[in-house]
Amino acid sequence: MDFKTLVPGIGILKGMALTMRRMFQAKVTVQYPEVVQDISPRHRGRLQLLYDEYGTLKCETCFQCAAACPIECIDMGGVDTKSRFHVHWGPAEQYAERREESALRRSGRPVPDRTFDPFAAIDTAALDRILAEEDYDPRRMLTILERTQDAYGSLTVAALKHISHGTGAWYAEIYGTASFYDHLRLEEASGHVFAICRCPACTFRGAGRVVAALEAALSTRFGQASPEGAVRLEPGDCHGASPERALVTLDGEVVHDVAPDAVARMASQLRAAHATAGRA
Amino acid sequence: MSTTPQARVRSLDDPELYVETPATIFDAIPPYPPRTEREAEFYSVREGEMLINLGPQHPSTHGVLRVVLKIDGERVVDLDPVLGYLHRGVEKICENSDWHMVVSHCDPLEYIASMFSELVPVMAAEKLLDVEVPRRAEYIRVLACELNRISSHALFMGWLALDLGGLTPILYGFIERDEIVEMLAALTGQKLLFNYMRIGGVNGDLNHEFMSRLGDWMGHAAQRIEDSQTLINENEIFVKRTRGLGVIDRETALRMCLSGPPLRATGIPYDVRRAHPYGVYPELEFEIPTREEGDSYARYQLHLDEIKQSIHIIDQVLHKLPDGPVMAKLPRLLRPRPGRAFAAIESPRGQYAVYAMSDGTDQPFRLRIHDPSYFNLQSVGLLTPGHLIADTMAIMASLDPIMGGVDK
Amino acid sequence: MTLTRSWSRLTPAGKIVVPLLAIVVALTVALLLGMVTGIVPAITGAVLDTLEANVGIVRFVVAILAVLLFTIPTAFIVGYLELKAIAFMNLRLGPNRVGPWGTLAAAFHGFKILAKEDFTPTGADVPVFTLAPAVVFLAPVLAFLVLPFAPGLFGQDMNIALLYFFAMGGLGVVGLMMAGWSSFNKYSLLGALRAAAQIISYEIPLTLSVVGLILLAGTLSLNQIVLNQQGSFLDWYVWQQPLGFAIFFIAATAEGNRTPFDLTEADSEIVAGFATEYSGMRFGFFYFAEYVNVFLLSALTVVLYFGGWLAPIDIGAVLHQVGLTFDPALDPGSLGLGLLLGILIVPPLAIVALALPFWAFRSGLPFWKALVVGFLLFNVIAAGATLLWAVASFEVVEGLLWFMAKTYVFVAILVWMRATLPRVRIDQLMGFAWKWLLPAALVNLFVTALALIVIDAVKG
Amino acid sequence: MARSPHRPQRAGRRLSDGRSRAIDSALKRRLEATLGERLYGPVAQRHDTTEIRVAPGDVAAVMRTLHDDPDLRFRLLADICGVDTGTTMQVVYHLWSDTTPDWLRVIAADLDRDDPRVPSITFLWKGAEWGEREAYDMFGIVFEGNRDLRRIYMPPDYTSFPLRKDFLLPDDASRSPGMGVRHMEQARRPADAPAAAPRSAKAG
Repeated sequence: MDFKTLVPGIGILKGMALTMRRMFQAKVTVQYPEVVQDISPRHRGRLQLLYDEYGTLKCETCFQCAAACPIECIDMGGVDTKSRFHVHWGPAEQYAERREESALRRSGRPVPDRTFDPFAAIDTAALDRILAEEDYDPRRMLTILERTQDAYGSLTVAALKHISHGTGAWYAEIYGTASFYDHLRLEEASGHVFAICRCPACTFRGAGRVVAALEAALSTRFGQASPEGAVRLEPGDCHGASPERALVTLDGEVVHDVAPDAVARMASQLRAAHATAGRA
Repeated sequence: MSTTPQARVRSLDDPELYVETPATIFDAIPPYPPRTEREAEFYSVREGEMLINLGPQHPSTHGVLRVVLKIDGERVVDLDPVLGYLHRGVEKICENSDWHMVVSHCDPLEYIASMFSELVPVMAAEKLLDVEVPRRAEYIRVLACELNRISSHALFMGWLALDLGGLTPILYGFIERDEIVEMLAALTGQKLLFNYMRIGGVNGDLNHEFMSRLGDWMGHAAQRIEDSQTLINENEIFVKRTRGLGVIDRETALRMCLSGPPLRATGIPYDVRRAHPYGVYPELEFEIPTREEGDSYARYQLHLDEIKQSIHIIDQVLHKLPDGPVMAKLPRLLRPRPGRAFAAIESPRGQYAVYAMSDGTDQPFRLRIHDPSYFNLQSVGLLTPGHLIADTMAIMASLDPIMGGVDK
Repeated sequence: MTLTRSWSRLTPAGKIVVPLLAIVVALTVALLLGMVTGIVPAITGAVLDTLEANVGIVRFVVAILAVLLFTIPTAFIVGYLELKAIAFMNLRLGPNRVGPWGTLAAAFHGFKILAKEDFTPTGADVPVFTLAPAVVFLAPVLAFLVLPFAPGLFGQDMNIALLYFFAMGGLGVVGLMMAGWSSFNKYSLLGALRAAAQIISYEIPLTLSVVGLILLAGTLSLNQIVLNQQGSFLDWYVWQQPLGFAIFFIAATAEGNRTPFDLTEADSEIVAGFATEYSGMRFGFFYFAEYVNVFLLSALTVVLYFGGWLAPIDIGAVLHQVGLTFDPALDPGSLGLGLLLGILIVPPLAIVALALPFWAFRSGLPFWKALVVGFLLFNVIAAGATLLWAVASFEVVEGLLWFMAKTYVFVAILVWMRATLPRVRIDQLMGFAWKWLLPAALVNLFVTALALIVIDAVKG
Repeated sequence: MARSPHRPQRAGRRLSDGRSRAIDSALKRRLEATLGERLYGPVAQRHDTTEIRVAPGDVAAVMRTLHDDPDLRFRLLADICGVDTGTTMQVVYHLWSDTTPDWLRVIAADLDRDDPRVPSITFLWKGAEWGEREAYDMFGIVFEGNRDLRRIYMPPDYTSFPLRKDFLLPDDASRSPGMGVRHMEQARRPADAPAAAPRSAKAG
């Protein structure tokens, strides 16, 4: 180990001298808020929509940029000048759709594990009439969904997609609205239906306990069907008639014995019957 | 002590994986059975040895690299790099995008020298399309690439010093880089991912702002970089820590598929600009600096000489710059004839190549990206065992891997 | 019911002030009652007697408190110096937003860390984990006790001050080991072991290099060592112990984990060494300890080798020769009433006098702004005048100034090294200590002893 | 191969680097001389690359001769990668030698899609280890003789090979139907996932 490399010789001192010299030289920091560094005219970092001198937007949704974008990150939509129909360009909403289909699959319900084949088509004539009457207005989504459910029995994926194209709202949002409300069904209402009114009057009469019992018996949540689809739990409506007991209807006709365990026994009998019928 | 008992193979869906496991049982030993005898031999910990995770979130791995060190006290017994933390599947994405998009997807791979990572797919596409690039565009490409090489080398020297504990060289490195990168921003419009190369030429011609900045930068370039490196060049502590560290001889260098500064540090003058000339490099006169020792210090010194060579090249390019268009006439939709093309260039870290296959449609059939850091990083596993933990930092920094390119 | 209602209507500030007011009123009433009934004077009398009885303990407690309070601003000042100096050497500006030229940056770092959550990792040995920062912080603070800042100004004049000093250095290592071992993290374990190895192996050359000096000074008491270096700067020990000083300074940087040897907290290798798992104020303590250590080691270098609080040249004598006699015995009390008048009249007059030129020449400046400028100027001049007067008249102030000046020169050198030098590897560090510093220290000791014998023989 | 229906390109000169380069016919003759019977097809030469096809079995022997032969001296492995041509698998090596200005592309062609096996060349270039690991990870090509053939990018419990043409990304990536060759990769194979037809089989 020769002496020079270990004892701090010239190298370290030269380095120290340099730092001391640099201590008094001009600094390179740009004091940002006070001093703004000039940006070259060819700078492509500014992503903004340009307005002409009259204040109108220079973009007329010709989709050149969206088409040319190498990483397909531009998602744009526009309405034609007479605001008749809505035009939309952007990466196909596979993410949203795929997420829905996978959400359905993960929710445990038997959904065929198909990857590419499209959803079952529906006859869209009735749906177009509804959309026309609702003026393609995404703000009236709830009424559109209710009328579609009355027309088709349930809100199929095809129906939701058609509504999405018609009103311009995202499929994800429409799916969210549909799955939020209990009285909207996403698949066919098969088998028996328990409808329980949950207005304050009926709740005082014990509707809450009935719903809890039924949810336990059918092992599902309010607004959905039992796993094998035998019995559905639906919201009913007593229109404020404030009867002496909670309004519980089975397939339409009123159930008189409204004690929670009685109703639960009835539900499990129905499921057993459905199971035996299924086997036979 | 043999390997710890392995739990059954667990898929990502397994709810048990998401149960909050107390920190005490976390260990670098993976929860699945060893897949090869090398992995079994690595994860069997003998007496006195300890497995420690270096990364993926660690101050001195250049990006998201995880290295599992098997250490005995401070000495590294064995090391197993784990990649994939930054893997985005760029090759698969490129197979689903057309040839223009491929250039943009390849941009952020070697993001410190993104001019090079754009140039390679462009050259591959041009070979497939048999298009002839105007000479002025070729010269501008060389000019932009050499500028980017200098900024990348300046950063490299700062990082090497930072990994050895010096606080100041990294700042001087960034000052050099910022000056060059602002100049390139005046030319291309961007500072990190330039997106300046086009199939058939370059995006825009030289403008006055770029030329004026280049002019006054050329004046003091070499002197200032030389000046700020005196901080490290003869610094006894720096030399002591890097001289004789991670020595590779010529034979192992070739066997380990090294390329770029690590290969030239062992004395083999392999530089793609001379070995397989592309663009206008045959007409430019420059020589390839090499060293004999092949250790970290030699790799560091090489970068300094290469900066001088690059400045010399830029000088010649500015004198020989021909006039003419900067972009060849090409149809908007590119459908190269079915075929294969292999294009390689000399990036600051080594030989950066793309093997493109076309099947006649507008999307590449297969786009293989050969990144120099991927193959240089391998020799960390060869060089580090036997040294101390502090040396793993020095060796990895001297090999200068960029994780964007390694993980693709 | 009304009390809670009115309490809820109080603003948060009110909720603090009201109870305080109540307590103050209660205390004054109790005091007055006590004074009247003669209980309070009795108690105070007893307390004062006991204090007189053992003045030593009282002095020790007061000294510890003073030292503890003194270290907090020192840490902030050294911290700011480091932030700013390294920035300037890196060709950047460093903190310049918090306070004038960023002077409060380090202070705000301290307070910010106070607000951060200090998180204890699962699996950590909690009692040891929480105690470690306290031990690490106390070691340098206790070591301050024996430093002679100025002629009369020192905590405790022990006759074995230097031994006590190195003992406290050893205590720091215990704290680091506790931190590293208890935070259940491989990186901190490595950091702790490195700290132990480094500080122990550099403690020996540190003490050995000082033994040479002790031979010369003949005493271990730092105060006496400073007094032995009376006279001009040629009588400082650095000229008689140059090799000893070099070894001492290198070993001191290693002792304080400063840059060429900052392996315990090597950011690029073992994340943050022993402090990896620490956050919040606990991490703040480690930071505090490091900066206080820097000040402490530079202060010790100054005391041992550069004559502590002694002036390089005796300015009074020089001025005397030049004829500028300055009679410090200006006793303000002699002015009597004049003093009162002076305090009332002179400042406003001076402020207006200073404001006039600004108001006259700077047309745009409204008069009240000129007054403000005048007021600031007056403050600066007044402070300068009092400082000069204090330096001239009191030995202590002059000594303190010289001591602080020299210490901050060495702090600057340590910061300068931190900005420039890379880190040494652990085995080079060890090799350097055992193969180079230790033999050099022994040689230095041998040569000093030999010189002493020869001089005695010649003189005797 | 069907000529793609697009406007004829402007007839640019042969090579993009400004001057046409004589195709290294000498190299072609040397290759046919040394390798002769092992060549799988004609030596194709286009631009600056000479391409030879080799049967997967004798990749090791061909590489050994290319590496050791004094007047070929292909010392440097420029690239190693896997290719899935829809119908078969291939492993493509690019070599460089100071004796010839061309790149040499060695294609180990016609690997069986369900069980692609190729002898490893780590005995010549230890650096090819990671290249082979990536080819295995992306295509499932097994390199016999590679000491450490395991996944390099994908998580260890990933059961399929992303760059294969029959790879499809179902909802749960780790249950894609691609067949794994190692015992672990056969653990999950959902029965009902349809195997999508490979996109195009043109690039031979």
